[in-house]
Amino acid sequence: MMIFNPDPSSVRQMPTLAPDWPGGFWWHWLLFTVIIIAFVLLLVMGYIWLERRAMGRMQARLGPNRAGPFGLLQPVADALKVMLKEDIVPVNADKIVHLLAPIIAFAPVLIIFAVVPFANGALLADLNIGIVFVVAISSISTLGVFMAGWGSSNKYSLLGAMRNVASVVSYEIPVVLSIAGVVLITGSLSMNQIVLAQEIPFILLQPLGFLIFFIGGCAEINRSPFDLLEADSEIVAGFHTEYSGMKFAMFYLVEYAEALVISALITTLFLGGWRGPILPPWLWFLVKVMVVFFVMVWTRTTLPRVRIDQLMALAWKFLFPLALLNLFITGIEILAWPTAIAWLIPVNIAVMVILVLLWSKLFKLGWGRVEV
Amino acid sequence: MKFERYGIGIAKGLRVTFKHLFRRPVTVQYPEQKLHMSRRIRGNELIWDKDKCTGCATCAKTCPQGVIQVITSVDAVENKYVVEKFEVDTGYCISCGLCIEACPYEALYMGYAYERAKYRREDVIQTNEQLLPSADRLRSGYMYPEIAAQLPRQTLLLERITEEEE
Amino acid sequence: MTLALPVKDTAQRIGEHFADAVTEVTDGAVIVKSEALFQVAEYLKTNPDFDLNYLTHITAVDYFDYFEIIYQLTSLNNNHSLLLKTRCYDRDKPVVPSVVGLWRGADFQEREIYDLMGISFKGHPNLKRIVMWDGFDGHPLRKDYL
Amino acid sequence: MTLKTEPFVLNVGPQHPSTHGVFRMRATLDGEVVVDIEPIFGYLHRGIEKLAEERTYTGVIPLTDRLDYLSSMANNLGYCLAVEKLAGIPVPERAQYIRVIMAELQRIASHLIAVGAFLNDCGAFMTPIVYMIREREKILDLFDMVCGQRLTYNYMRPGGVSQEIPDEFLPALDKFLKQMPGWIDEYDQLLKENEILLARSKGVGTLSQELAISISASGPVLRGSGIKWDIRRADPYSIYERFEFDIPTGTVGDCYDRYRVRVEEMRQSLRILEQARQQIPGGEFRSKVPHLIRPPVGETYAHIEAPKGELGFYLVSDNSIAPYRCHVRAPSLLNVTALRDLMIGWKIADLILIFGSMDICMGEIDR
Repeated sequence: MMIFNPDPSSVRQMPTLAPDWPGGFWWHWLLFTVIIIAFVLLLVMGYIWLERRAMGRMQARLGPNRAGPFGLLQPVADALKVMLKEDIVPVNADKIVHLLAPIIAFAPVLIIFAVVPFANGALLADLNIGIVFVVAISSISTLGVFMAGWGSSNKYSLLGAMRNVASVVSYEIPVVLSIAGVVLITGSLSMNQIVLAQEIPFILLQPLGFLIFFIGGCAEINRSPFDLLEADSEIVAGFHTEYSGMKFAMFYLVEYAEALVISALITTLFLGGWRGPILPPWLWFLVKVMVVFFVMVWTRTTLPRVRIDQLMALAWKFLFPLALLNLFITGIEILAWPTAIAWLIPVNIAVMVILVLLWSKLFKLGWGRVEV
Repeated sequence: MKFERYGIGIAKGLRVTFKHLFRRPVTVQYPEQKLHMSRRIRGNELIWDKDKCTGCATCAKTCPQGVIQVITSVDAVENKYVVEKFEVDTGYCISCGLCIEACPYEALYMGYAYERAKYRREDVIQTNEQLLPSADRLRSGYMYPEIAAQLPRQTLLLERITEEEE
Repeated sequence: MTLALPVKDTAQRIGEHFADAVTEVTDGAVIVKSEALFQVAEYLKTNPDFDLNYLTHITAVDYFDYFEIIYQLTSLNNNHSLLLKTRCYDRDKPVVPSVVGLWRGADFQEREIYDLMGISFKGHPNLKRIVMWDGFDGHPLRKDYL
Repeated sequence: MTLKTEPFVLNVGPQHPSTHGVFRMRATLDGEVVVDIEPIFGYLHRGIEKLAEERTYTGVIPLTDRLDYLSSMANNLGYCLAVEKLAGIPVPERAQYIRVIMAELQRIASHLIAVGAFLNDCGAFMTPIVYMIREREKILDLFDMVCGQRLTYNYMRPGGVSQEIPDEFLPALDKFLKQMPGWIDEYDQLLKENEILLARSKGVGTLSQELAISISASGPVLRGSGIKWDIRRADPYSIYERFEFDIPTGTVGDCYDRYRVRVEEMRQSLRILEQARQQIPGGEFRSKVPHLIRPPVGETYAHIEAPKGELGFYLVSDNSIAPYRCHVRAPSLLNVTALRDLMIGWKIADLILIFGSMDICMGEIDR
């Protein structure tokens, strides 16, 4: 076992096309576009079903069980219903912004999957800056959400959109820093290389990084306990209060597609992507993605929501310093012991526990009241 | 506020929800699966016993909503009242059961059925024959323990859950 | 048991401080002049013997000839209570001093009485209708409102 | 450079997911911070006090069901006590016990909803409230068995209760008493020590003792501020002086304290229920009362410790079959008086939370 030492030649080449594919680049492009769209749409349906069923069972309910076996067709029924609904645009809304918002929110989520490997080399574009690409693109959705909040001319929407912008801006930093740890170990920014490097899943080598990425990722895609932008008990439905019909469906899709992105990224970066014994790689990928999502559903069922200032405090006072420290420690480890790795696992886990406990002692969320 | 408990509270909560994943859900799938209602259910209809009714209109006087209308005429031969019209506007009825309690001749009953939604407003007003008991208009045991004894035992959520766990 | 304060003694003590404030002593209640209400209430609240710091409720009754406004006062420390009443004989423009300055809990109750009974409270900071809408005609809880 | 900002008005309610009915708050916000707030009611005003003047003394009982529709039994009890006090009606021993059992079961049911809704307002997505409603359902089953309804019970009458409890009631109650403590413990595990809940609710919406007394707060809101005042102890009605129970109080008066007080009160209610179950005697369930009650001329005020606070009925009689005046001292109406003081300066998320911790029932506020 050793830290993946990338071959310089393999890093320099731009493997955007699968060289041995008949027809070359265009076939590859077409095939993967179809695969990605199908994958996203189907898995989003699966996610919706999983979330509603799992949540139902955790709440001593049944969850949807009418449409199809085990209610599997419930998302299809929902989609049909939502498409037949009246499309309402508020009178005072900024119409163009209002209409564009769901599209702008949805497109980047699809694009991200261009660099997510489903098996060895099975990805649309193996960019050598893959992870940077993901980070860059994933923030664009926020623009769509903000447009929705602004264009609806509804105060609840605006509040939700502002919350989203604030949270994404702050959570981007710890998330990127935690990714940097992974990149340091791998020595490559390419997603495919990152997976290839995971003889041992990086969750063991980078436990703290995983924790930060998971929390930060949940916050970025606004999963509970950070679902402030559509906090239904506070601001009704947040940014999509005024949306109905297909436009609402787009936002609904974005919500779950983003969850899919984060779980796919966690799988790729920390859980060894498609790697695994016996089962075919794509199945491993699916299973891991589902497991990650189940944890998200689980936390959503249990945890209350944090407040906006606590959300910010958590990002800047808790995750950011820890992410910096994590990066620092990883750098030292890689410099000092580039080959030894097995004994680093317990050390890393111990370091994580100590740091988290220490920070829990030091960290203070602050006082919420403002004098007015 | 500090995270002094290092997330133990969160972990405890997660344990509870995870435990529930393996418990039997309490959902009742209504149209297919029906539970036995209370023996004293105050269903949404009134049942009137024409033979016992003397037309004293105590029920009409007691009704807080004033939904019972009784019109009687005098039968001079037998020296009693004859009920010509007994009308209940169940649309305004709040199912309080005070009329049943008030009736001195045990001629009024609450209905046992609860699926008595009507499509038309005029159907809601029930008169004379519509109020009589029949096979699908069972009487509830509200204020009548002897009727209650004949009705099936009420399904209790309390018992449903424990029985399944044992 | 919450002790009901003996009305005679209480009325006497009020009378010592505020001459002719007490107009009548009924079975269980002290009736004071509406002009002196605020001073009497303040005395009852601040005097340590009474210490009636808790305003249980306010209500008003329409007796056609007059309105009776009822203050149920309780002392949480001494666990005794007193029924204080005042009467208002003007039917067109009944005015009673507000006690919001003493007990904040009177706020919504006085607004409610103003809304439903039509008695205005002098000195209330925000006297407007509470359950009926603005511009509603009449005061529903009056006996002559049909 | 300073940015010029101006506050904006946000209408929270009457249709809002967490205003517990048709409550409306006109909140002035500066960004997320609440600058000013004005509560507006009246959307559920049915004029119950006026309606009561036209109904017989017994006919008012269904109206009291609809006051605080989450604790109808307690409302029935309060009203019946007032009528009994006014007309001097004796209540048989057994009826007293049945009443206490019903009132305490109702307290648990109401607090379950209060706690569940509060945790739901915190953002714990549906889970606590679904669990709590499941437990409440068991209590509603018991009520259903006794009086045939699940929400508007109309069970108690001046001079007792309307019907004898059925034979299967007491065994079912035993089963409930056996199960319930375990469930309460489990729900405590769910969120009691949760860091996020603590961060959200500790120190938020602190109601000081002076303010609590000044606004005539009652029930868990008053006790959450640390004042040991419970009508069951201070002015025992019915047969409450026979039971042993503690009065749980908070320390600071924040949302968390109010939540804990409610949970502890459920435990105390279970204690009372156990004792009442053991002591319940045989005998009549209702004393002989004329069909139309005509109390002598006079007035009376009877109050009980309802789940939401001190529920009082002020009845004036003119020796007719209907009350001359029936005033309801609604705990919710008085508890919301402090909303403005508690909410100013907090974020909009806290606004919902503080409101949730007050446990308000619109049927009672508007009447």
